[in-house]
Amino acid sequence: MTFSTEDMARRASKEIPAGSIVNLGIGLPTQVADYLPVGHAWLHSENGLLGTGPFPFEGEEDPNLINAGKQTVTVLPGGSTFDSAASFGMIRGGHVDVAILGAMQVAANGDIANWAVPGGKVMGIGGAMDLASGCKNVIAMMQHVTKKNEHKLVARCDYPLTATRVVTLVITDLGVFAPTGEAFRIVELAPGVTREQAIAATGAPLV
Amino acid sequence: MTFSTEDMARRASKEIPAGSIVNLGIGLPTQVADYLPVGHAWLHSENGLLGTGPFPFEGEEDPNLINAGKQTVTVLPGGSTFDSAASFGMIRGGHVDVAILGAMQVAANGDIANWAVPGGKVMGIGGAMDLASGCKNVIAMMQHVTKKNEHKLVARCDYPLTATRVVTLVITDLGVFAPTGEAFRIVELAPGVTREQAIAATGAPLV
Amino acid sequence: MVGRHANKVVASIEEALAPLTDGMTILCGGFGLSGNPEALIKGVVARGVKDLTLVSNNAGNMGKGLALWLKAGIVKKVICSYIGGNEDLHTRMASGEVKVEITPQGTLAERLRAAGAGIPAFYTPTGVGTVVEEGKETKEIDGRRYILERALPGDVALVRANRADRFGNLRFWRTGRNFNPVMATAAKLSIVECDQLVDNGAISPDDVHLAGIFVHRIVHVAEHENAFEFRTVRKRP
Amino acid sequence: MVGRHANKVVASIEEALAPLTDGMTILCGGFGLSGNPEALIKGVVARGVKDLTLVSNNAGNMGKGLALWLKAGIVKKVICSYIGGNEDLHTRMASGEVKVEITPQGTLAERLRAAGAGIPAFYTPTGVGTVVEEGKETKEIDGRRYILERALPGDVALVRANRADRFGNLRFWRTGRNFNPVMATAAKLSIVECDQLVDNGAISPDDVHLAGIFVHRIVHVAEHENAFEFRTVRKRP
Repeated sequence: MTFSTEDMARRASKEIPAGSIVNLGIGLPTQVADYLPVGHAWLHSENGLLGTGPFPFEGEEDPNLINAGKQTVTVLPGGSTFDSAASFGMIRGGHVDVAILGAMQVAANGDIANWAVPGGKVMGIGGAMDLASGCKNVIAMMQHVTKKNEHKLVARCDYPLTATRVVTLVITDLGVFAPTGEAFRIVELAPGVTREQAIAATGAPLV
Repeated sequence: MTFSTEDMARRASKEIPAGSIVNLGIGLPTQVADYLPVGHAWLHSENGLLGTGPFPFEGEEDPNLINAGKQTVTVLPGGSTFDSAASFGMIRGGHVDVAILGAMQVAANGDIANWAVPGGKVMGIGGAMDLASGCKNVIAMMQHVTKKNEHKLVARCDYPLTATRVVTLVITDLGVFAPTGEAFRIVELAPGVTREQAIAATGAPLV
Repeated sequence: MVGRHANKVVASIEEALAPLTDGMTILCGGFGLSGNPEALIKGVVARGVKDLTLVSNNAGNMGKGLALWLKAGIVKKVICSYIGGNEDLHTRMASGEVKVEITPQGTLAERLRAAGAGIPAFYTPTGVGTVVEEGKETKEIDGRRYILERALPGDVALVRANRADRFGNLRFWRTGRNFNPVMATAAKLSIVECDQLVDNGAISPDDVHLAGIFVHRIVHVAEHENAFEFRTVRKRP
Repeated sequence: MVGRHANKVVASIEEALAPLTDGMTILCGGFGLSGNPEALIKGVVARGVKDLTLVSNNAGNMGKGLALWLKAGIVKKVICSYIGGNEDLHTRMASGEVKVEITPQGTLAERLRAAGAGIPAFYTPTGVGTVVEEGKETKEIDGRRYILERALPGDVALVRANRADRFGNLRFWRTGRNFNPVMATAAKLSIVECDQLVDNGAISPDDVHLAGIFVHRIVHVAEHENAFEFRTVRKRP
């Protein structure tokens, strides 16, 4: 047994304090919103929206009301819109409390790589670097190993970096882990996952 | 005969193209507005107003609608309000076409001193330096000499500078003069003012 | 002597785009396909200019928006933050036809904002320790390292607004705002395509999102495709 | 675990100002006596803190506004752009009781904006060749010299808004906006005094001047003096 992506999203939602400002990265992290109680936190979309609401009802989609993943969304009462410079001012200025980001690699020192595969197609940086270096608390969500069974929790990233020494917590299908500098500390293992399994799947010391 | 302050303001108004953005400094330059046809130009007040209108009718004064001189004003149709950072972004970014500023000294190289008297009470800088260094066309308005008959059009300013090499035109009670680098060029003399009078009253070559 | 802030409303896209010339740097508002100046984008292709440097967050997608410029072969360089599934850009980048400079999205926005606000360069923490830092000056300030980034000015900005008055005061709708305001501030000439054109005074001074000081030409375009990238919905309860 | 964005509305000025301590740097909105957080300014004197560094464009005038702090002797340093006829500041500056740092108004606004936006330093043309340049780094960029200016962050911001919702989204009225938004962005803790308090949703998302992300405490104060400095009028025709 490991965490499903739903389990991971539910687990990640527990890291979001009530009354905080949260940016959920494109893809898996976006699902975290499904597990947040109504009114619990304020979701920030870096394209210029604070107070992002759920997807619109069919027929109410507005092409000029989207999140950073270009999905149609809604805006909650108390929400606000602003331009890109203001939006990234919020991020860079440390006003966003938590960012939950997808990742390709996370190192024991908190480095994160999540925007490019060496030798792969360049997809661009988008808001990844701003979010990773600007937010007060950066949580990474990813599968523990690649499809080819390569480590993704590593001693040192060899993928192009997004930001250095920023990740506070990694949530994977095997559990929850905290970078400590030289190692990852086991915060929690998924039900049925043994310490040995986790150690074998991790490319850095696990304590 | 020399230009009265009204003459100076009227003369300065001729330097403002139709359809331009203008910032009028506190004091004498503010009077220039009285000689601009309705709708001729857009007046910018650096405290956060574009489209500044005339003083309000009695009883309609709004303490939260003032110009940079803290005088109650109105806002014209098409006017807008904004914060101080945005306002000075307009100035510093070169979006204000003309600034008309009071001055203590202007040098032949275009240097301007208008914020402090050596040894005098420090009144502060306010928006003077931003306006003088940011606006595309800086026009100085002042009496040609001090009350003690000291030169104000000088070879080199000895008052604390506001900005360097920015003034394009000086309008005084004796006429209109353009800094050329080493000298002032006579653009126009006030009615009855002789070339000799102007030369005597000017602390730099007059050509 | 007439300044740039008289008679801004023009009758056609053609007239609005008349000042464009080959080799210009064009700043274009929009995030993905949202908030795009669609008619101006199409009009630039019809205008027949080439060798453009395009600054935009995405440079189009799904063959739409600025992808038209890539298809038409009128772009020599793109400065953007994200490519994603934009195949028109991927193929032209791979072939070397188009040079691509990728910058973090916040740095792109701030460089444009700086250009508009007369700030020639600024320090930022974004990209420190990454490839973004390569070839740039860095400085340690209060114990943290920062990168010096330069302002990014343009010749022309293409902007989409929801509502404009005749002076060019603009309002945007929801996240259609995105890069549009900063693009307008950063260009020598800003051309606005608006859904609604109203008289001066119809927008209250406190309700202006971008002041007309940053706008030079206005063209009214009532109809837009307003393409969706991901039309995500939920069921009615 | 509760974040800073829940339950922001407090019942009194006293409660709003409870976190203040001696020696703090306080950023205060307002331009002259316009757009001042009048009740918070008075409340700080009653709060009994001292040795404050005050950042404000004017530091009061005519014995009003922030002049109260000067009279009370709770300010050790003022960072401002303009003194003018503010005799309370002139006398305390002359006596050495208060240290005054004067900065150009646009540089003051930009330093605050930078602090709020995570920009530690920026280059500006303002003040080049003047006393403002003294002791500062300069750099030539594209043939023009610029001064490096530092961000100016604060511990607490005191802000006056016309309207606030319960999350802290703010609207300002006319030129009462001035420095209020940038002050709010630049402080660790932003306290807002609003003329009107409304429910979330009462301000449309596109009509928010400053998003609630920058606001931490809100107190509703219906009555203000709203002092005039120069009440200039014209005759009715």
